[in-house]
Amino acid sequence: MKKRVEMIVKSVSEIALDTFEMTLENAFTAKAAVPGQFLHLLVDGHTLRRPISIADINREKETITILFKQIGDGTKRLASFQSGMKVSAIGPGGNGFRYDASMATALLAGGGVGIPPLYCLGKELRKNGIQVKAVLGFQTENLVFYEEKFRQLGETYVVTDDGSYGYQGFVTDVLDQTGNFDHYFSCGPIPMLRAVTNKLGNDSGSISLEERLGCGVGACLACVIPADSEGGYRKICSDGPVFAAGEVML
Amino acid sequence: MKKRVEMIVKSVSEIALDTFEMTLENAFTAKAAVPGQFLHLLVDGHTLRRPISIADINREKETITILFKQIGDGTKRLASFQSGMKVSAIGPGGNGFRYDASMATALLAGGGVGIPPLYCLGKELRKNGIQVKAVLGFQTENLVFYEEKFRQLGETYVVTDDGSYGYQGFVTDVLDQTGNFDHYFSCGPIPMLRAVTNKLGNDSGSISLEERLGCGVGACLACVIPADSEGGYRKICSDGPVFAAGEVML
Amino acid sequence: MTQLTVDLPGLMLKNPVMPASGCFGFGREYSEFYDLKQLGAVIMKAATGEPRYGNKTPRVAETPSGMLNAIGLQNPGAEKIIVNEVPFLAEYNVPIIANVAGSTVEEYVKVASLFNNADSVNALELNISCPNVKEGGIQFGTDPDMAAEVTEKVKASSHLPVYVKLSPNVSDIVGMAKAVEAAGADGLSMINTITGMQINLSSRRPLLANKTGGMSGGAIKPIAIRMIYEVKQQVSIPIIGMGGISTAEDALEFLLAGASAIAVGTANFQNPYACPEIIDNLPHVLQQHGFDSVTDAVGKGHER
Amino acid sequence: MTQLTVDLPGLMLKNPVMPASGCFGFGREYSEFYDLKQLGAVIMKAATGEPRYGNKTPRVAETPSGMLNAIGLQNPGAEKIIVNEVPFLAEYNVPIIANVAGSTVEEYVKVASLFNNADSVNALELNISCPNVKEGGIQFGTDPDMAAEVTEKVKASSHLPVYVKLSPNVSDIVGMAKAVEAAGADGLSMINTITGMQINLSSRRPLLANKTGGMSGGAIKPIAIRMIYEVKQQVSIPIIGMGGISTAEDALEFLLAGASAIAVGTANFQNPYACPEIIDNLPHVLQQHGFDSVTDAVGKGHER
Ligand SMILES: Cc1cc2nc3c(=O)[nH]c(=O)nc-3n(C[C@H](O)[C@H](O)[C@H](O)COP(=O)(O)OP(=O)(O)OC[C@H]3O[C@@H](n4cnc5c(N)ncnc54)[C@H](O)[C@@H]3O)c2cc1C
Ligand SMILES: Cc1cc2nc3c(=O)[nH]c(=O)nc-3n(C[C@H](O)[C@H](O)[C@H](O)COP(=O)(O)OP(=O)(O)OC[C@H]3O[C@@H](n4cnc5c(N)ncnc54)[C@H](O)[C@@H]3O)c2cc1C
Ligand SMILES: Cc1cc2nc3c(=O)[nH]c(=O)nc-3n(C[C@H](O)[C@H](O)[C@H](O)COP(=O)(O)O)c2cc1C
Ligand SMILES: Cc1cc2nc3c(=O)[nH]c(=O)nc-3n(C[C@H](O)[C@H](O)[C@H](O)COP(=O)(O)O)c2cc1C
Ligand code: FES
Ligand code: FES
Repeated sequence: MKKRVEMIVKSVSEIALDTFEMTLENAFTAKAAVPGQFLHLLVDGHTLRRPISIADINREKETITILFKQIGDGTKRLASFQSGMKVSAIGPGGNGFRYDASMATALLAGGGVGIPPLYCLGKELRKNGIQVKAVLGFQTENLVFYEEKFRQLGETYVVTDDGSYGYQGFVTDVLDQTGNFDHYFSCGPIPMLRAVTNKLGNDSGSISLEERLGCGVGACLACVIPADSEGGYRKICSDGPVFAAGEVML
Repeated sequence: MKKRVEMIVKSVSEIALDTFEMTLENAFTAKAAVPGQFLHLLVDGHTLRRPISIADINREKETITILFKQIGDGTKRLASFQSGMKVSAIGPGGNGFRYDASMATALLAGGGVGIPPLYCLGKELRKNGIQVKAVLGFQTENLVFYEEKFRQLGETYVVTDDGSYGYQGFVTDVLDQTGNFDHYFSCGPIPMLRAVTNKLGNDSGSISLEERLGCGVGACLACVIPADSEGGYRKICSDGPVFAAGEVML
Repeated sequence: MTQLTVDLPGLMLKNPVMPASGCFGFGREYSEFYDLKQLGAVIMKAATGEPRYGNKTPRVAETPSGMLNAIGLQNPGAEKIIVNEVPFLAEYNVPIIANVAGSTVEEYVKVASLFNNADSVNALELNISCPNVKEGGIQFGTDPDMAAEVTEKVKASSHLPVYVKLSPNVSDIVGMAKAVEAAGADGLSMINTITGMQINLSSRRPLLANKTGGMSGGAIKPIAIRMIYEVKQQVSIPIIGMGGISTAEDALEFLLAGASAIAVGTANFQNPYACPEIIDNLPHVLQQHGFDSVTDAVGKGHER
Repeated sequence: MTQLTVDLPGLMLKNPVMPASGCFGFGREYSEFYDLKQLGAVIMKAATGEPRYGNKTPRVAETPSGMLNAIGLQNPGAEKIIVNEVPFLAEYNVPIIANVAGSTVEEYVKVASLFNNADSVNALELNISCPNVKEGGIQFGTDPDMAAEVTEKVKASSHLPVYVKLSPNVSDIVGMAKAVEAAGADGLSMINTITGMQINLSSRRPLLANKTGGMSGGAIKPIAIRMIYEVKQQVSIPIIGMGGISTAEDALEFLLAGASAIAVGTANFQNPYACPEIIDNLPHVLQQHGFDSVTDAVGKGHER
């Protein structure tokens, strides 16, 4: 059975410009969640829930960490939540990252608020003895977050569009420097994913997608993405958000 | 110039079943307000503001007290406000009670949440050396509030519809026992006001009315009440809420 | 005991609450939240003659107290629905209503005939009001003659009772209702979504790929109530009411306006338990307002 | 410097923001909140040939992200408005638009002629869309021939530019717009309210004394945007846009959809400073989205 749960806000803090880290407590969710899944959060005054990826899972403390950027009113209100408040969440939603636990090295390539699920994944990969390399892209310096946390997982490259921090350019511009890997995982805006999958076309990889959701559980068909040219499709909210590179048409 | 102000919630408490007392701080409002006026309060998630009468004014502490019953979502949310929070208010709105400051005795006849403005008025009358008698009507015992406060102002009769507390019956049923007065002031549901003004038809009196408001400032004509049979009318929000008995057609 | 049962053409409902078409898929997803046998009935996602992919994304946008959608009738086609979806729902022993869509009268008739021959489908909801496809759908829903024609032809091709789903995007809803009643409709389903648009300030373009979308949710409830109230006074076939229902109080408001049963659409997205919660709360809300049964309340918002 | 000026038939506006008819009386009340000379223009409350008392109360109800009203055209009559109200507004040196209503073509013509001879009135807004009166108003707003007739007659009786205010309660808004354009309208004003109803569960009756009322506020914004977008592609006269505007961002969305100026109705009730706040914020919002002037943005939500 799927669940709607009440999660308790344990902490909220702004970790980069307009970017918030929030820790939410709920035993069921913290137990069930895997990297790549998302929470579908209710925000007062809004018809539709807001999907936010799981950025970290603490099974002992029974908490989930999410990282989100303030985009519109929904994320603005979410950012204003105080610890102790309750948030209604449906989830964990969607399917997480699948991978061959025997691989040696994984490459994580994330852009902006596509980075959070990769952190959660990276931690799990490391726990399973898999080497991790990360390329993190941001628009500009004051948006950079979690650099240190990724460095603790492995070799980390930070790029900014405007060169104000780390390498200048896009995530794809440093992919040449990262060396070999067995599988890549990428999450970020569609143009970035298109560039990454094109560049790494011969490698095995997984990507995680975003789309405007309605139900978030697979019932309304708001979030489809073509899987072939014959009308085949996948639902991002329930078949995804993680897909094998090449499984869907970006 | 009229004003929209931010008032700060100083305290909220439930003083009878579903009936809340809230103290709000704002220098301008506390200075400008007179008994009989109302605040037009903004409640998040609602298009229209909620009109609530001024039940007490503390000019030194710069606070206004309001008393309100939880009816629907607006008053429910208002009741959930915590001290320290801000409330947007337009007001003080409407015209307060007018009276001849040289009178000897005033009768206050209130029903339910029509009682709050009469308390504010009673305090002012007493300060001006006018004797006060009060008849307070409630549906039932657990809705009774402010009895003690009124007793401090003068002779007070409490009636309940079901007789569970004080006299049994309607406000009009005890008006015979209250003795002489120079002017009466009445506030409560329309049927009560109709009964009171009928019963006290020969006496000079003032009544305060309620109606569903739009703008609350006299612009939209949502709140009219006929003043004669030739299409004359008054606006409750701006010509009222207080009218001379007989000025409008109940 | 508060009586929740409702007896409608082809539908013996244990309660008047059903998920609205397109907001519940074919039930699989919500069956992971609760046991579907609690529902009064299930209205399936629209079915067309051939599989359809639907519109490009974005397909949904949020609006004040509502949302826009332009799914575009994506569905695997009536045949696959009958084979793959109906049997799943049938296991819950819940009345099944098939939502029938098309671009031409012939397509409507084809789909209706397919369901007519299928087991376990109890009624048809004729979707002449989908605003999100280039042809068909909405024209049938705004022209009383076309609406009557498609109703008549579908009735002739199927023994299943037909509930015609009306579009609110019309000048004269009563005229539409009377036209389909005269053409043989067994009931009405109202309202479908109201055509709207949102423009994205940054991209300077309509947010939905389809540009326009159908507005649903709380925002449209007063329009639904008004239309049902008006129609109830002029037609005698029963009405399944919908448009912004999210609580048992909303459901009662629809009953008072004249609906005999109600459907819940958008509310499922915010609250996957919307339907069972309404079913649970309805007896109390009915009693609170002096009704001993659902049928007691139907149309009681009208002057006597 | 961001250019806010807009040049419309009969109206040289210093900015595109004006209060909508019926939501601002004749300006007196809001003049106690701010100096009305800031406004782009003022649209006055509807005027009829004779004084009208309007409907019984309750006249308003709240709905999700909106409200219903059934004021019923209460007004002192055009003559008294010209004598008592127009001079007050004229002192603010702000363009004045008179909202003209009636039950018959003759009444519209009478009112229009009265304003034609009045000083200080710069344009007429022809209210063929009031849903809250028993006769007139809405019929003119749903039948293109009647709309064209009243437009033509009013045009013939007045030298003032005429903005026809369209009702959204129609199947074909573009048809209505084209009909009044062909009949000589100088501009369009859209949208008026959408007919709705709320039923009070306790009294078991429609909450408004008039039963139905016109829905306004944020809830109807997507409908207004859609209709303006569709009409903009088919007519060439300018559009004054309204329906749920409460922020400068909303105003820009209307400009992108094709409105040349905008009016603010319901938002005044929640925020009496709604108009001046929109005017203050508009330059920043325009710049933020790459526009140097209001006219730059008009219609920019359309494909090129
Ligand atoms: C599976 C998934 C995982 C996500 N994970 C994260 C995350 O970890 N951190 C993060 O910051 N953001 C994440 N997003 C994006 C996030 O959902 C949006 O930024 C957020 O919904 C914006 O809401 P808003 O009210 O602030 O913005 P508004 O623009 O006001 O929202 C209006 C509507 O559009 C939707 N919307 C707007 N932008 C997006 C978007 N990019 N993707 C999907 N829906 C959108 C909103 O949900 C809402 O329904 C994720 C999206 C998806 C689909
Ligand atoms: C001048 C004036 C002074 C008032 N003073 C008080 C007071 O001191 N204490 C108190 O408890 N109540 C008072 N009321 C009534 C109070 O405004 C309503 O109880 C309140 O607005 C209900 O809001 P709601 O959201 O809880 O109810 P809902 O029924 O959900 O409200 C829906 C809509 O109807 C309006 N409404 C509902 N009931 C009333 C009503 N009785 N009068 C006016 N509008 C109504 C609401 O404002 C809102 O717009 C006063 C009303 C007026 C006009
Ligand atoms: C995402 C979505 C998809 C819909 N798909 C259909 C459909 O396939 N067929 C149909 O008749 N109505 C469809 N509708 C309309 C609903 O069935 C319902 O009539 C409408 O949304 C109003 O109800 P609500 O406000 O409770 O959502 C859809 C609505 C939504 C929101
Ligand atoms: C209380 C009220 C009274 C109105 N009176 C009139 C009127 O007299 N004439 C008119 O053309 N429109 C009238 N309208 C409609 C508004 O001018 C406007 O078209 C509509 O409310 C949509 O804009 P909004 O959502 O900003 O309110 C009225 C609206 C309201 C809410
Ligand atoms: S959001 Fe409804 S199917 Fe994915
Ligand atoms: S509420 Fe608008 S005039 Fe009184």
